[in-house]
Order: sequence, then structure tokens, then C-alpha cells
Amino acid sequence: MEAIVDFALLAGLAAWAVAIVRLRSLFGAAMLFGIYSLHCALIFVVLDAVDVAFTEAAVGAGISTVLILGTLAITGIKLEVRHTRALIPLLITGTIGAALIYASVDMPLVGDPNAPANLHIVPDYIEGSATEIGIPNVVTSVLASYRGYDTLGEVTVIFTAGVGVLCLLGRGKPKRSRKPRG
Amino acid sequence: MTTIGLFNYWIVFVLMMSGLYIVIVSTNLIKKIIGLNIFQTSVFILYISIGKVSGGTAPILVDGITLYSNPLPHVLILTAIVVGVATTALGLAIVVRIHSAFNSIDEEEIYTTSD
Amino acid sequence: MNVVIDIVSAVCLIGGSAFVVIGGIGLIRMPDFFTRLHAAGVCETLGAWLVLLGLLLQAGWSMVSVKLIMIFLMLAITGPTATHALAKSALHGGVKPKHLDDN
Amino acid sequence: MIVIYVITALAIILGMFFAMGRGVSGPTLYDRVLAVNAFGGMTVLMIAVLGFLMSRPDFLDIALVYALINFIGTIAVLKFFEYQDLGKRSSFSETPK
Amino acid sequence: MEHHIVLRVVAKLLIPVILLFALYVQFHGDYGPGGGFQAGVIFGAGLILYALIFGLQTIKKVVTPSFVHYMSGVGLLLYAGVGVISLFKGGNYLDYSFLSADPVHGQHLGILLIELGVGITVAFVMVSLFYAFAGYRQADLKVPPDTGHEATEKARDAVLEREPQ
Amino acid sequence: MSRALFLIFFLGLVWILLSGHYTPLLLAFGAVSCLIVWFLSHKMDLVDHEGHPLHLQPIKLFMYWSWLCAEVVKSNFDVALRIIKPSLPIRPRVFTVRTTQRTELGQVIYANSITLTPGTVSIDLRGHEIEVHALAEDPANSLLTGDMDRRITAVERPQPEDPKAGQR
Amino acid sequence: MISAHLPALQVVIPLLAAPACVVVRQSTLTWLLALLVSWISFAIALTLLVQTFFNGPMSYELGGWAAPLGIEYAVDVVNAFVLVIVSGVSSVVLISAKESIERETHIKRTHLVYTGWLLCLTGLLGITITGDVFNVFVFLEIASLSSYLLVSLGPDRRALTAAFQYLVMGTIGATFILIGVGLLYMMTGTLNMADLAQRIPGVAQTTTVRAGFAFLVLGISLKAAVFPLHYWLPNAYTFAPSAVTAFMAGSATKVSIYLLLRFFFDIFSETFSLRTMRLDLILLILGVIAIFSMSLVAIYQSNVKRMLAYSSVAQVGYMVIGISLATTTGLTAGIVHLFNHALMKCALFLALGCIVFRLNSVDLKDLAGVGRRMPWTMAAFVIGGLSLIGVPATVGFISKWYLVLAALERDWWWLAFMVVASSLLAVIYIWRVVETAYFKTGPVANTEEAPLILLVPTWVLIVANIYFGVSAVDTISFATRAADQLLSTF
Amino acid sequence: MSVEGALLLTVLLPLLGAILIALSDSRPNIRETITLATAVVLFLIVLQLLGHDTGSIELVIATPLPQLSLSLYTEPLGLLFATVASGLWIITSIYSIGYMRGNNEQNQTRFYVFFAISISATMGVALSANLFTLFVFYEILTLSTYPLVTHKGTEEAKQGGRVYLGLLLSTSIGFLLVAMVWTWHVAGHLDFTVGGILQDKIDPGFLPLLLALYLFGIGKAALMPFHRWLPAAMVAPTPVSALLHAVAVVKAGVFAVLKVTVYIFGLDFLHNTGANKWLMWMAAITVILASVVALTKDNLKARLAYSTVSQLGYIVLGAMLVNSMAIVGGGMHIATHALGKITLFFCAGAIYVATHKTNISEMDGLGRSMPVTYTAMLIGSLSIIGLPLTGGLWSKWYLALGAVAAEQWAMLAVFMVSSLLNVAYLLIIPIRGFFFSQPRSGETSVIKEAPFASVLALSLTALGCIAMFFFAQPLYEMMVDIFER
Ligand code: NA
Ligand code: NA
Repeated sequence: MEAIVDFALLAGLAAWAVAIVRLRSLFGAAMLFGIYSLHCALIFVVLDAVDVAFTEAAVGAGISTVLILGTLAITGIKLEVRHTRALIPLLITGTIGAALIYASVDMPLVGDPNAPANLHIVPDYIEGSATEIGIPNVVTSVLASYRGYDTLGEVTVIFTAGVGVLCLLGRGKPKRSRKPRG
Repeated sequence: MTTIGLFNYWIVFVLMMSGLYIVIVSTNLIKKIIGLNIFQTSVFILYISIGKVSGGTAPILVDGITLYSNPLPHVLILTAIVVGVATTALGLAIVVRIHSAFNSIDEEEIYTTSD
Repeated sequence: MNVVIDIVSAVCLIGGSAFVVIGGIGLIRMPDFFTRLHAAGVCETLGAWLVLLGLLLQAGWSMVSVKLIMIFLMLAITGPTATHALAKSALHGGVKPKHLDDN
Repeated sequence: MIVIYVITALAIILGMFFAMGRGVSGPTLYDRVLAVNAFGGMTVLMIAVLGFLMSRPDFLDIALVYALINFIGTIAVLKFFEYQDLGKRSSFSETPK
Repeated sequence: MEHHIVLRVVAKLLIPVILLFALYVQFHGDYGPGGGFQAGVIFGAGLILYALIFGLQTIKKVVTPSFVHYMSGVGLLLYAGVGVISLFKGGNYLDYSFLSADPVHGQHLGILLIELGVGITVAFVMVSLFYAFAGYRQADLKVPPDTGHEATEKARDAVLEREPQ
Repeated sequence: MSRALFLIFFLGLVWILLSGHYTPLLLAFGAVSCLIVWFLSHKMDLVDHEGHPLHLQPIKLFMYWSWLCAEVVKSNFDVALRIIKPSLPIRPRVFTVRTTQRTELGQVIYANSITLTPGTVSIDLRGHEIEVHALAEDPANSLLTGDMDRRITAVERPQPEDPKAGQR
Repeated sequence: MISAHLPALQVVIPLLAAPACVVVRQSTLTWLLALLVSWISFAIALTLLVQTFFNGPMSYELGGWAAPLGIEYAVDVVNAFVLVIVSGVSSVVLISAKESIERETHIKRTHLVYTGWLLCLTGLLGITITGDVFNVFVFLEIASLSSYLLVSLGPDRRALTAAFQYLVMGTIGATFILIGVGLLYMMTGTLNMADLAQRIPGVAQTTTVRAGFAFLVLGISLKAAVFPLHYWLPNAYTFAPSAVTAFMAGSATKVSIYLLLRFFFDIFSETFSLRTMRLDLILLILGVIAIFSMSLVAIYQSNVKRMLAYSSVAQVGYMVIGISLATTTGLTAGIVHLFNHALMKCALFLALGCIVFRLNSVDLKDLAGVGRRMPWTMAAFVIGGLSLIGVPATVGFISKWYLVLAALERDWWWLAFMVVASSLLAVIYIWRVVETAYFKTGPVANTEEAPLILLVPTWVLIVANIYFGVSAVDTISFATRAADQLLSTF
Repeated sequence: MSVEGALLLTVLLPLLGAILIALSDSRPNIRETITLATAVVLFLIVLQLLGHDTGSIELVIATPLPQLSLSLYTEPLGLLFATVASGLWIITSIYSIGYMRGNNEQNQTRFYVFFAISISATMGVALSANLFTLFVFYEILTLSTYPLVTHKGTEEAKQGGRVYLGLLLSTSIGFLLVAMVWTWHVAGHLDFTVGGILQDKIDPGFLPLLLALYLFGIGKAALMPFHRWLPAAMVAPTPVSALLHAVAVVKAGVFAVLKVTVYIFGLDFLHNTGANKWLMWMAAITVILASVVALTKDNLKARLAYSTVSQLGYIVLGAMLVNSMAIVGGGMHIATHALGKITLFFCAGAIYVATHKTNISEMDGLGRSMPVTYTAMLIGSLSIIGLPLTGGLWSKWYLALGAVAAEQWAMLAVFMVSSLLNVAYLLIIPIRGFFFSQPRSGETSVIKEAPFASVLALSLTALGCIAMFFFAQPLYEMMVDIFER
């Protein structure tokens, strides 16, 4: 039964994506993107990734959309998106699509408990989370301990973005344009 | 979930192609960023679909449940989401500066005026 | 007892879904922005409440029901506020309500 | 009950399609914001229903976050465009015709 | 939006709840969905809501920009520092088991601390992003475009209250 | 002071309701969290009569709330019918209602109650007037009776001690 | 005791220093901190290189979790060599970065620039040292984000568009890598490189793994600016502040090339990568096209920085050709060219930095007569240029030597000739600069020589160009060992 | 002084001189004193090395790659070249001082600096112990002479410089480098070894190709069709032309050809495989063709340039005859042609300084105004033609003997024909100078000899040409020594 919901949600998502592609209004695209992120999060819930859903809701739908809107507020929203000639983009995306379809030929089915990804390492995490770490949320154990170093990197990424935006937009009283000395 | 087979992946492919298409075809810088986000999001779904186990539930241990979905992709994608938003933030900051500098956020206009 | 609860909650859920769908139809059918606000209101009020009530009945007395009530409160507070803010912005932004005579 | 949940979920998805339709067609900025707002409300419900459908209803925190984010997002949009001269065009459309 | 009565009143009610909810998410990451990152975003969102309704200048008095920048570094330092502490305690980098005599307890403590680091950095980076975008906009509204030419640079400097060279 | 206590108490309640884990550690975190939020709220100047509705009478509030729910249900059916009827029987109109509440919180409750009942949406709140957009005549008329306004005013408790009320 | 933790410290020290910069805030102090940290990193990298050369590979379990469960740092000669390049380049360039950044960027809070620099260094070192493919992605993003930032700070407003272009292309590349990693994970269930190497042979025939390989190669090649995926590079290098260009030219693409090596030869086997997937042919063709077309394009540039940027794309072509040969000599050529090209390009860009400092331009026409006014700078440029051409007694010669040798070993005469013929194109573009600088009379403006703090790092690198050109025994033995190690199975 | 020290000093001393010259920028007298002093000391050191010619003493400077080192050693051919080059540097220096001051040239310091660096590189080429070292110094020589060629900085000079650098670098990197890597690949090292290093190491089928790579790769030998750089470099001031044609550059080229033929391939190996045949013909064609072209040139320096191309062809041809007699002849021709050609260039320069004339047709009757110069020119021409009483006779003699020994009668004919052509294009110049009547113009009476330094230099080299005739024996013995080790 879940499969039907999964199916419907995914079909919806594809529809939104196509709508965003076709939409010429920039503001419309931005708003639709917010919707798209919210919808993604739903799919994550269906796929048991509640932590991810949580994050996607807060980040994709929240922060990203707010940032896009903040930018739009500066650049002005009365913008129509223009497209370049479509031939080459179609060719590139077509090639990528073909590669993906090729990749799917030998893929394990979605949800297959015997897929390699679900057999190797993961049982150790699930067991270890209870015994070695002692917390029920396995995602947290893996995130914070087993792969805590990735998370350190992740925080660094966010920090980098903060530094970057501050550097670019912060009221950084930039030095004036320079003339050759002497 | 077995009834769905590879359906998740097919949709992921459509999303990937849509996102990439937006990035390449649109001359508006903000729309490009939106495209990038869609492209990245599709990868998130790819990963999460890999981790789905039919009949399993979210990997938060509860007495009485033994079958859980694979938490590792979740962890990876949490990181990837953060990376995505960081990229978006920085990209948009650059767009804002571009707008100040060129008074346009349309790639073609910018290139015709700047060179 | 369980069967009764199940039936009541099923009715609530189906009813709520019906209101959500009708609200959605309203969003499409209504002629201007301000009338659409009313349609959206249908989704956010009775549609949402009935669904939440249906779920609440299923949850019984637990943390889950507390959370459901919190969601309900949250929706009840933020929903009309957002709608009001939206309407006010639209009004000041220059969107004029359509009167019947305008048709 | 599973069937009921699924029907509810599908009905909400149908509602989402309608909201999306409004989001795509606009025509004013406010229509789009309204569509997103309505969509967000439906998402909150959807999460709640999904929690029960997946028989792990203890994830309602996410729904709560959705409700919050939805609200803050809407306010942010309105705030950002507070001083923009949206009203000066007769069509109220954010894109030039 | 301060003249917006409904929003102002509702926000006053809501903001403390949002902030508390963020802290709840921060400390319950072990048991349910959520954790430092999500908590940080929600906390940031709460502050941003305050800024949206009461104005950028108001929130900058409550949470000064320099404090925000400082804290975004502090969170990361806390995370990385936990790793260094485990180094000094004889373990590998980020091996929380060495933080306490009981390895499981150590893990618990470590996770708690690093999640806190994550939360702090994320929350304050979110706020600093908002400050940057919203602040830039306020300045930009009155500023001539930044073409890199001398004359317009001067004009921009004047508006942005930059230091004259 | 009472407001601060109320806030802390309220926050503590929320924490307990949300948490579901009552170990000493988490309770301690809860206490710390409440203090942090209180401190911030204080700095943000949120702790005033608006943010902390001590002046509402709980029982009357609950009564009003129940009444409102019934109204909401009624108006929902009304609007739903209008939506699905093929002829789309709507006659949108804009009009103004006066408010009699003493506090802004009361006004806000009134405005939001109007919005909460489909068929009427408050589109502006200025001084003691609320501008309302109604979908048709019926909802408009039921609002114009002033029933809702009276009920909300009744919920408010007289507040002689706060001269600044409503002057923000 | 501390030596056991060196792999972690290699990355963690700059990582810790980055937020510390934000806390410190004072511009000069942060610069000094960054400089100190960079040199410490360099020292650690050298130690690691020596240790791995004599004692074999090292492994470090982060968080104390054993390899497939946790994240592992796996140091061997190959990545220790790259660590040395990256940290060395950063250390030398940072010396001059202060002057360059203060003069060229609009930023007043320059402490943020050094923070960005340290983050970039952290990212690059992290990518290089890690033994976990997802960790690669994470650190790749740290490096990428900070380099987008650094590029965007350039003096010309086009720096912004360049940075944006770089950001879009870089993100597509990173996402491709993510897709590739995902597909591999799908088929193997692991993210650890060594574990992957063991498990891939069992599923190497599946279309999924092959597609995953393709995505990885595409993504990394985008980052490495392998022709024809170099589109972002010329603008980014042209408009970035000089010090940043020098840093990036010496490190960023090098790390990506290293990743290619790691994936081609360790995670997948060379049989799979090069024979089954026919990358030997593809890379060879692309490499040959790159060395000619990009050198030709370089000849027609009027902006010297852009000229060198195109030259960089051409130089990546040499590395790719070396890799495609998949022999010890070929790989040695590729790896040693990583090092050598870092030396020469870094020196050249630093010399350009000196010119920008005084002239505020790197347009060829503005360089007229600069040879007399800035003799030391231009002398450095000429020597760096000669190295690029491949004149003996410079490092460029050593690279060419091994590449030609590798081609001859396979009796590919045409290739040997193409390699040397293409380096003649370098003569043309370098000499356009030399002629303008020395034999055209410029404006009488009495420009003085660049300050010592800019000249010293430039000349340090120039001397290194000559030193490692005259005494390449060490670099070659490291490179040969690395090549041998890559060619033997993991 | 130890031999190793002396070897190192030959390379370092001119470099040291260059630095000192650079430091003495604004003081011409000190600058020129340093130049001369360095030249003299260098010559003395080389002479001392000549005395130590006891066998191969090798000095390893650096080892860039395993089995590939920068090293110097003593060897007859190299010592001969070093002696000629360092000796002529003294004279060229003297001449330069006169020329540069007389013409008020710009950038004189730069000129002397790069001149000194060129000499250093030339010493390196001459004394290189392996092909790699030779290559390194060969390239340094190319690069350090480039600023000399473009000295005037005019558009014409830059164009000439481009051709010069382009051809020399592209041949050396395009062919010589490949040939060298190939050799290293098959032989495992590049050390100059009596009898060659390629025997049994390489498929003889590839030998002609490899040899061609070397001969065309050594662009300084100006084998047609890669000779264009030499006429193009005529834009340079005369002392530079002397450096190019006599002291260093072209000599380094033919010297490298000889070294490669003798020490890399080995005469016997080449002879047995016959790989040399078609290249021999290429050299022969160069000899004849360049002579014919020289006949058509009216510009004196251009004619001398093509003459050089032709004379270099002699030496390459000698090398390609692959027998000891021809090699000896080639080696001696390096020296005799150097002296002859430097004399001619000094004369050309002297005429230019005195009259600012460059075309032969304008020089009729000048011999009477500038008797010393024209006498020297006559001697130089005779030497290059190979007539008695000049050293040129001996080198051509041995080259002819080589052709006989190789039983290449056609090559013998080439030598004869080209000598006749030499007469036609070289001897005619002094003849016109002495016997043709001056064109009518008022200024003729003003014409005098060039400045003393220049005249002194050209007289010395002219005397040298004659001396070579009488003292050829040591030279011959030195050359033969190559084959007796
Ligand atoms: Na968590
Ligand atoms: Na391998």
C-alpha cells in the first residue's frame, strides 16, 4: 500500500520538476521550488528517512527558499527567464539520461533487503548503535560517531558558506578601486 | 515496496535531467541555482531509495521491530543537503554581487555588456 | 470499541480529505486572489482539523496525541495569521478585490 | 485502516496538484504565495498521515517543523517584497507581458 | 512590518516556542529525528522571524553581528576541539570513547558536545546569512550599481558608509 | 515578574509535553533550554502583555473557542458547497467592522477568528476597524451581527494596571 | 606518539585554524596564523612522505572506528606526494598573499580571506589524504566553496561571473561524483576505498558500476579541468586575485588529477578503467587535442593571465596522456608533472602577481618595457616560462623527458613528436610576453621593482624550478614509487 | 689547479664575469676591463686543460635523473673547440669594444652580460661529457644569444630573433630531445663513448631515422632546410655575428654533429649499416645550394651568412663520410673556418663602422681607403676557399682525403665545385675593393680605417689564418688522438 503513495508522490514530484522547467516566471519558479522541496521531504518520510525529511523541510523548503527570495528581492522579481537554444542542452541531458538508464539495467530493486548496500556494514551500525553508542537513533550514531568526521566536514562546509557570504555581502566596507602605485 | 521495482530510480532520472536541463538552458542566474538544487535533490532521492528496505521502518531503534531501513544513506544525504544549501547560499551571494556590478542577472546580457 | 473508533476516525479522515480536495478545487476555480483565500481556508481549517482528529482518535492517549494537538494549535494560530498577512500585503501591493459587478 | 490512510494520502496529493496548478498559473505574486502556503498546510497533514501509514507515528515533530517553516517562509516572502512596487502594473503579474 | 499588529502579536507568542522547540530538537536527536543541524536551522529561523517582523536593526541589537560571526566559528571550534580532546586523552581523533572512563558514556558525551557544536554553527551561520542578504538589500536599494569604476565606487562608498581611503 | 514566571512555566510545560523522555539529564537540558529562551525573549522584549496573555480568562476563552469551532464547521460547509456548485455562487464584497476589544491581543484574536471561518477574511486591521473580504452575503451578514466581537471582548479581563496597553 | 596522529593533524590543524581566524579577526594576525599553519602542514606532509616512502602506507582510523565502519585516512607515497605539493604551494604563496590580497580585493575584512584560504587548504588536504569516497566529496565541497569565494574576490567585476560559472560547473561536477559514489555504494555497500577495491571486481560487469565509473570520471574531470571540461578554468584563473590564482593553479587541479589516479588504478583496476572502459584511448585523444588546441588558444590571448590559464588546461593534457599510457614510465611522467607543473605555474602566476601589484594590469600591451623596470620579476617570468616550454635544467624538461620516454617505450613515435611539438607552442606564447616586456618601450612611468615580500616567494619557486630540474632524482624516485604502487593491485 | 676545478671554472668564470659586468652597469671602462680580463683568464685556463689532456677526467655537476648527469670532461675535439672559442672571445671582445663604442649602441651592458653567458654555455657544450650536458648547454646558448640577436630592438631585429629562437628551439626540442630520449631508452645512458653507445642496442633499420633526428635536431649546424635562422640573425651587430658564425653558435652545432657521430653512433657502426648515406647527400646539397645562394646576395653579411651555411655543410658532410680522415678534417675545419669567417665579419663590421655601407655593390674601391681591412679580408677569403698559405687548406685537404677514403667520388666533386663557387662569391669582394673604381661622391675622401680596436682584432685573426697554415701539425695530432685512445 505504501507503494501507491510512493508512486503518487514521486509522480507528483516529477510533475513539479517539469513545471519548473517550463515556467518562465522567475518568482513562480522560486515558489514552485519551495513546493518541490516540501514534496521531496514527504518522499523521504515514505522512504523511512525521517531525519533527512526533517532537514530537507527546514533547509530546502525553508532556508533555500528564503535565500532565493532574498536574492530576488534585491534583483527585482519582474523577471522572465530566457532560455538559450535548446539543442545542446537537450543533447547533454539526453546523454546523461541514457547513461542513467544504462546504469539502471543491473540495479537492485528498490527496497530489496538483500541488496548489497543493505547487507554490508549496516547491520554493524544497527547493532553498534545499541551496544557501543547506546542511543536508539541509528542515524545519529552513524552521523555523529561512526562517520563523525564527515559531519565535521559538513559543519565546515556550512561555516565556509557563512564566511563566503559574509565576505561577499557583509557590509565589508571594501577598499576602493586601486590605482598603480608610484 | 518491491512492487515498485525501479520506479524511484526512473523518477530520479527525470529529475536529474530536468535539473541539469534548467542549469544549461536557462540564462537567468537564479534559475540556474534553482536548477542546480533540483539536480542535487534528485541525487538525494537516489541515495534514500538505495537505503529503503521493504517492510523496514525508520532506523530509530524501537523494541519489537527488527527490520530497519539502511541509515547510512540517510547520514550521507544529510551531509549532502547541507552542502547543497551552502552552495546555494554562496551562489546567491555571488548573484547579488553580479546584479550590483552588472545591473543584470541574465547571463547573455552580462556577457554582451562586459566584453 | 476499537471498531467504533476506527469507523469514526475513518469518517473523519475521509471527510477531511474531501475538504482538502474541495479546497484545492476552490483554489483553481475561484476568480481572483481574495476569493481564493477562502478556498485555501477550507483546506486549512476543517480539512486539516478533521484529518488531525481522525489521527487523534487512532493515537489514543500518548505522546503522539500531544504532538497532534500541538500541530493543531500551530495550524490554528499560524494559518489565519499567514492568510491575513498575505491578504494585507496583496491589498497594499495593489491587488484590488474583484466585485461581482466587475465580471 | 491502512486503506483509509492511503485514501487520505492520495486525496491530499490530489489537493496538492490543485495547489500546484495555482502555483504554476499565478497570475499574481500573491496567488503563488497562497498556493505555496496551502501546499505547505497539506504537507503537514500528509506527514502526519504518513506517520500513521508507516506505523511510526512518533515522527510528528517533522510536521510541526513544517508548520513553522511554512509560516516563516510566507512571512519572509511578504516582508521581502514589502517595498517593491508590485502594484504599479495593472496586471499585478511579476513578469512583464 | 512593525505596524502589522496581527503579525507582531502572533510572533511574540510564537518566537519563544520556536526557540524552545529548536532546543528540544537539539537535545532529542539521540531519540528521534533531528539533531544539531535541524535544531540550528530552526533556532536560526526563529531569530529570522523576529528580524522579519521587528526589523533588522532591532535584532542586531539583540544578537550583534560580531557575536553572530564569532559564534559561527565557536561552534566549529567546539566540534573540532572535541576531537582534539580525545587526542589528548589518548584516543584517535574524534574517538569519543576516550572522553570518559566508560566508553559508551564517552560516546554519549561526545555526541552531545559535537551536536551542540553543529547546532551553534548552523544557527549562527543561518542568522549571518540573513544579515548579509537583508543588510545588503537595505544598502543596495539606495546605491548606484557597482561597476568597478572610480566614480560609482565613490558613490557606493558614500551610501554604504565605507571608510574613505 | 509575573510575566517572566508565566513564560518560564509555559515553556517548561511545552518542554515536558514535547520531550517524552524524563531522565535527569534531559530534564536538566529542559531547564537550561527554558532559561536560555527566557533570557532571549527578555532581550528581545517579547515579554509583555501581548506575548503573555495573563489577562485572558481561561474558561471564557475555552468557551469562545468551542463556539468558534462550531462556526468554523458551519462556514466550511457553506464555502465548500459554493466551491463545488457548478454555478459558483459567490458575490465577493469588502466591508469594515468595528472592534470593541480593549487590547491589541483581543483585536488580533478577532481578526484571526474572522479569517479562520472561511467565507470571511480579515484583510486589514487599522485602529479599531477591521477590513473584511467576504465571499458572499451570508457570511458577511453573520459577521455583521457583531456576535463574534462581543464574545471576544468578553474573554478579556479588565486591565487597569497597564496604561500602555494597546499603544504600541 | 604524535607521529601516529600525523595524518589526522595534517587536516585538522588547518581546519581548526579556520574558525580561529574568525575569532581572532585581526588581519595581520590571521595572516600570520594562516602562514604558520600552512607551514606546519607542509612539515607534516613532508614527514608523511618520508615515512610512507620508507615504512610503507599508513592508516588512521578517525573516531577509532575500524575501516569500513568508520572513515579511514590512508596515506601512501601517492597521496603523501600530493600533500606535499598542496601544502608547499600554499605555504609559499601565502607569503605573498597578504600584499596581493590587500591590493586586489575589495574586502576590508581580509581575515575572512585567510579563513577561506585555510578552508581551501583543509579541503584539498582532506580530499587527498582520505581513504573514504564520501569523505572525498565532503572535503571536495569545502575546497570548492572556498575557492569559489576566493575567485570571486578578484579586482575586476568579471571575477564575479567567473566565480559563478565556476560554482555552477563545480557543483555539477561534485554532483556527478556523488552520483558515481551512490551507484558504487548501491552495488557494493561500502564507501571505503580499499573495501571498494576488493568488492568491485565481483560486480565490475554490471552496467551500474560502469555507469558509476563514468559519472565519477566525468565529475572529477570537470574539477580537474580535463579538456573539454575545462570551460570554467580560464575565467576563474584570469579574474581571481593573483595569489589565489597561483594557489589554485598549483594545487586544485592537481588534487583532482590525483583523485583520477586513485580511482583509475586503486579503486578500479587499470584493466577495468583503461582497457575495459577504453579510457586509455579516450584520455589519450583528449590529452593530445588538449595540448595542441589549448596551447593554440593560449597564443591568441591578450591577457597574460588568461594565456597561462589556457596553458594550464594544456598542461593537464600532458598529465592525462601520461595516465592513459598506464605504464610505470607514463604514470611517473604524469605524477612528476603534477609536481613540476605546480612549481612552474605557481611561479609564473606569482610573477604575474608582482606585475599586477605595480601595473594593475596583465594585459600584454601594458607589459611593454616592463623587463627593464621590473628586472627580477620578469627574469622570474622568463625562467618559469622556459620551464613551461621544457628547456633543460628546469623541471619542465624532466616532465617532457619522461613523457617522451613513455611514448617511446610503447613505440608511439607520433605521440613523442606531438608532445615535443606542442611544447613548441609554449615557446610562442611565452615569447610574446618576453618580447613585449624587453623589446617594446613602454610608458616612461618609473615603475619600481615589486616589493620583496612578493619577489621572495616567486624566486623561491623559480629556484625550485631549477633545483628540481637539475636534480630530479628524488622527485622521480617518489613518482616512480607512486606509479609502481598504483599499478600493483591494492 | 686540479683538472676538475679547471673544468668547472671554464663554465663558471664567464658567468662570474657576467655578474660582475652586470654590477658595473654605468661604468663602461670597468665593464670592458672585466670583459677582457675574464676572456684572457678563461683562455689561460683552457690552455692549461690542453696540457692535461691525459684521458677523460670527468666532473659530475649534478644528476637530474638516474644515468643522466650534468658532467664535464676533457676530450680532444672538445678541447679544440674550447680553445678556439675562448681564444676568439678575447679578440671578439677587443673588437666589440671598438664596434659598440664606435656605433654608440644602446644596452651595452646587456650585450656584454649575455655575451659572457654565451661563452659560458659554449664552454659547457665543448666540454660536455655526455649528450645530455651538451643539450643543456646547447639550449642555454640558444637562449643567451637571443638577446644579442635582437639587440637593436627594432621590428626587424625582433622578427629575426623570432626566427632564430623559433628554429633553434623547435629543432632541438622537436628532434634532438626525442632522439636523445630514444637513445637513452635503448642505450641506458648518454655518455660520450669512443666507438659509440648504440652498437647492438638498436634495430639498424631505425638508424637512418635516429641519425636524421640528430642532424636536423642540431639546428645550429644549419643543415638545409633548417638554415633560415642564420641569415635571419644577420640583423645582429657584427660582434654578435662573429660570435654566431665563428666563436660559438654554429660551431657548437657542427661540433655536436661530430660528437654524436663519433661518440654516440660510432663511425664503424654507421659505416657498416650505411645509415649515413642519404644524410651525406643532404649535406652535399646544402654545401652547393648555400654557395649558389651566397652568389646572389649583394648584402655582405647575408653573403657571409650563406657562406657559413655552406661551410657548415662541409663539416657535416665530413661527419657523414664516417671515416677518421674526414672527421679530422671536419674538426680542423671548425678551427680554420672560425678564424677565416671571424676575419671576414670583422672586416664587414669595420666597413660598416667606417662607411655605414652594407652592400657589396657599394664597396667598390674601398680597399684603397681601408687597406688593412681589405688585406685581412683577402686572407680570410683565401682561408675559407682553402688556398695555400692559409689554414683552410689543411682542413679541406683532410676532408677531401676522407671522401677518397670513403670512395665517395661524388663528394670529392662537391668539395671541388663548392671551392670554385667560394672563389666566385668571396674573392670577388676584396678584388672589387682593390681594383674597382669608387663611385663618385664627395665623402670618399673622408673614409678612414675603423677604430683601432677593430682593426687590431681583424689583423690578429687574419694573422691567425696564416699561422694555421704553418702550425697545423699540433692540430692534426690532437684530432687523430680521438681515434687512438
Ligand atoms: Na538525529
Ligand atoms: Na591497481
